[in-house]
Amino acid sequence: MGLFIWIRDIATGFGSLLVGMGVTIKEFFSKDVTQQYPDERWRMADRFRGRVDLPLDPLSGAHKCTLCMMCVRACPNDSLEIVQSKGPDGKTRVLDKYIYKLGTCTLCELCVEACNFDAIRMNHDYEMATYDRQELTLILNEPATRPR
Amino acid sequence: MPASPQPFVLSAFVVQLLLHPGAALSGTVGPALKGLLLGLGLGDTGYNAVVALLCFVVMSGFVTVTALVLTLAERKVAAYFQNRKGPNRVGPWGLLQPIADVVKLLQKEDTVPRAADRPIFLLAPFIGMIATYMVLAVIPFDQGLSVTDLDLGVLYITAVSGLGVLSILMAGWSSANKYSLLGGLRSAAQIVSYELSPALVVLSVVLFSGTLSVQAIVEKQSAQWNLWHMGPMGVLGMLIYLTAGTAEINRAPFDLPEAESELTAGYHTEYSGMRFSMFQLAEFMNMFIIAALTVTLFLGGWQPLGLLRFLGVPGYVWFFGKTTGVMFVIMWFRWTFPRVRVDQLMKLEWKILLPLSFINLVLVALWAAAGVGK
Amino acid sequence: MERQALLDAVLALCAEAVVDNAPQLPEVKLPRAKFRAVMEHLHSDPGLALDYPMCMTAVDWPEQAVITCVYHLYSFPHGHKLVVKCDADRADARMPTVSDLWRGCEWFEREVFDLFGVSFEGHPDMRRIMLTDDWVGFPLRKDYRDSRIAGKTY
Amino acid sequence: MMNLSPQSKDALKTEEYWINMGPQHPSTHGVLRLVMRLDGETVLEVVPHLGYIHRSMERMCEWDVYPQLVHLTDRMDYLSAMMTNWAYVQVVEKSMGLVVPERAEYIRVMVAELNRLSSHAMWFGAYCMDLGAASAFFYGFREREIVVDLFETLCGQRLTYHYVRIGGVSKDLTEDFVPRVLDICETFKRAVDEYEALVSGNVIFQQRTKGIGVLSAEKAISYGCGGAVLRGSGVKFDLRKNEPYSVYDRFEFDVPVGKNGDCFDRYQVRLEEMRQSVRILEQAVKQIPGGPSMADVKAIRPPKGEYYARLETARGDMGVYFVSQGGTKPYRMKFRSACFSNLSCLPEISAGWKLADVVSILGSLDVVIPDIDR
Repeated sequence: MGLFIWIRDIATGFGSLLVGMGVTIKEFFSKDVTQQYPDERWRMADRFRGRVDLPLDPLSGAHKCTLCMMCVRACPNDSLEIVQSKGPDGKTRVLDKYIYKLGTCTLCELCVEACNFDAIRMNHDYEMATYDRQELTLILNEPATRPR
Repeated sequence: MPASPQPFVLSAFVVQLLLHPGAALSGTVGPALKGLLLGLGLGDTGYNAVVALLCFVVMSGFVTVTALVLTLAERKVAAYFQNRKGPNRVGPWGLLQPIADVVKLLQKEDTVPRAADRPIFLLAPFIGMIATYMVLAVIPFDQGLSVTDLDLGVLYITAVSGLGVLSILMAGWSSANKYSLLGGLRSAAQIVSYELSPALVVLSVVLFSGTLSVQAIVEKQSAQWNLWHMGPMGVLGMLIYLTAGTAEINRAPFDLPEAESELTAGYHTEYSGMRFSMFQLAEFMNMFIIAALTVTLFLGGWQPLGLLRFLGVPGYVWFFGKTTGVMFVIMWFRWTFPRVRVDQLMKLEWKILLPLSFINLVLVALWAAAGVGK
Repeated sequence: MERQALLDAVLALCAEAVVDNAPQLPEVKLPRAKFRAVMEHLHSDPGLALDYPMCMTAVDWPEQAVITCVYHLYSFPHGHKLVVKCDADRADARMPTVSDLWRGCEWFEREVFDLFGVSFEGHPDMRRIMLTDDWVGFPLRKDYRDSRIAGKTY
Repeated sequence: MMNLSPQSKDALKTEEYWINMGPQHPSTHGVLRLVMRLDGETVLEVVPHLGYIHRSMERMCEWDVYPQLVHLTDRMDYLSAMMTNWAYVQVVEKSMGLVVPERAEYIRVMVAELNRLSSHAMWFGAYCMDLGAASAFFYGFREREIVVDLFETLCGQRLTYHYVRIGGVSKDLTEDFVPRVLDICETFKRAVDEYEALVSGNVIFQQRTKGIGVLSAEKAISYGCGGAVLRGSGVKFDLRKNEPYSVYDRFEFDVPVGKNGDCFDRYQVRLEEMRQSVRILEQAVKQIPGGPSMADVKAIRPPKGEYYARLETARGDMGVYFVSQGGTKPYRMKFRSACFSNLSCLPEISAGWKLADVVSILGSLDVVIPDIDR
């Protein structure tokens, strides 16, 4: 009896291994799912949240920021900072620097939701690694300082 | 006095070398070389030394190439099992990947832990390689094509293949790392246990073939491979041999000495650079050896399959083809199964494989006594 | 057990208990002297059988100079919940442990010890659990200040 | 660190030793450190050391206003961030008596169940990897990927969703959401069957998990375990069934339970949960009403008081407790994470097993380290 159980256990065990091997060999001949990242790039979803961007209006070449500071207030991490000054007429305020600290940003999109003027958006940039921490502090209204 | 230069047609020689390398080497090259060396006054000892050196060089090249190909093959096979592409950046289909790996490993610093037992730590990788080379000496790649054909070849293999454990044990002990130590200890227990059932299975083949010479075992399979010539015992024997062999070379699902999720890298945790790659090399060559021995013992070695012999495909092609097949199965094991636990591993050997191989041996003995093998 | 019945049962155990008619869960505040005995009853009394430690934490009240330990308990057999509170003195924060009753409280209490500095008497392993062993101060106390904290400090 | 055991006086001297598993170790899934006292391979004692990525989130919560805290919860249980979002959002909504639009509730249920699928698929892969079956890891990830892709189109991120908000969800469904969900349902039905075929019946897997790390029902309750750990021990308790929140009372699904409370039961429960999630999804897709996906939320100022609410995440019973002083910031916020309690039973259930079993047990508890450390 014991011998019978012994043989049965070996047989069922062996059978179970064969079933597993059947699954893997099926996968061996099935199509691979690799996406070869630097070569094949995917189209980012429309809602993809990359880093914060201050787009310029293609026609006027100006940004839409009205310095309402809603985005700065909405940011949980103090990632945004707006430096402003009085304009030439001494009354209107002018955006000097829209400072964005990518290093502390969690890409939560609260600032974009807070903006009533569609002045900022999350762009589709996902390759945000840099060699230096300094490069993570961006000044969004000066295109020259943007990485790449 | 050198042997008189016979009319020697190079192309005919090449053809013979390609079709029957064993006969070409022993029939033409061997005597010519012997004549040349004796003529130089080196004598038999000198001749043997030169031949040994040549064999070593050839086998070194063979080992290097095989191991490189196997690293790539393993990664590719793994990738296909996992729905990936595998290495495909270096060269077409990633064919040059192993070279890139070697270059990378060569550039790496060869670190030795401060607390390590230095001489043993440095020596350990080489012991493993030596054991591997020693087994390779008797494997028949084709008719008459092996480094040497010992009368006691099978016994020699059984004796020498256990040497590899020494390397793992030395590495594990000398690394001054508890993970390495655990890996080494596991390996010692594992390899010592798993010497038994393969030995018994080999014994059953010996019993059936009536010879201890590896070449002769293959010769005997010219009509029928042992796999079916030995009846059900052939299949059972091969399964036992493959399982135990996989365990003996520490491959998944029996890769306990280097169980990644438990011991990080086991006995070679502390190794880096070329010394690390020596272990890898030995591991891949051991896989080749187990596959080659399985082929030799059960799948007719370089013997072609049945009527396909009339195709005139050279024996070594058959040999390597079959070996590749068996190696694929071993890789297939690795990429399918979870790892067994250390005590279950022992249980598998002592409670299942060993009794099975004893039964197998007795059955084969009866089978042989009934006169089937004759 | 119904909310009122549950609270009555606790009051029967300990007359000094302050029942807070909190909107969400039935809640009692126990005096520290009786805390351990009542908790033992709550755990083992088959009628109450609050066997599941849902949550255990503390709240720092610097004005009252107390750290309130809050135990959220749940009963698998009966399906009722009870919030038990007990004040620890802020200057000399000590509480009896309940980690032998609810094993899960062992780590909860370590966390409270780590972040609030409430020492649980009778706890088998009263060490810091999150922070390093040589950390100074208890970060979740309201008066904790740390110059290493980046970001907002207001 | 070497300790001499009492038995060391005996002639057969064995020495116990301590070994550090982690914080960097392949099977601790992050930065968990286990200090283990071993006797050979047998684990005598496990002491988990937490806090390697403690960020003091509870203190951070005291600095920010309520809507700004949702994104912090993404970073706790990052494998089921939809549900940690929801757990936090739910308690704030309860405190204010905020009524969430029905469509938002359905969306929440759907994304939560999708997240459960992805989380369990990844757990399956990681668990098999812990046990040494490398290919299953990729199969798990392959299925998880399609869910993550869907989330990316839905809310713009693959891991830290920040999708469930106070009052609803941040964005309405995309047009292709429902067909893609149905597609995912079909894929997962196939995938779970494949997982079962690959692993569940496998004799090695069964030996590595059956009877290992048994957690009795009483112990599971006493330790405050939740989710599959609790149900694996045979306690039929699922917050979605026992205290239905949101619209879970409108769906038909079963609560799978185990019998023995061993690793295999926890595994089985999770696989079955994936099937049930698919069932819920299929019903939710049919029932989902139209309307707004976000309530009209003015100021978020929970009235003074203390609030506690629990939610069934992929890992178990997640509770959020907060004290409000009536302002826009919480006075005290406590996240009772499922993994913290689930892990607390590890020392108890892993003592006496082999080193490899600790890996298996730890894997079966399905801990996410940021959720433990917070």
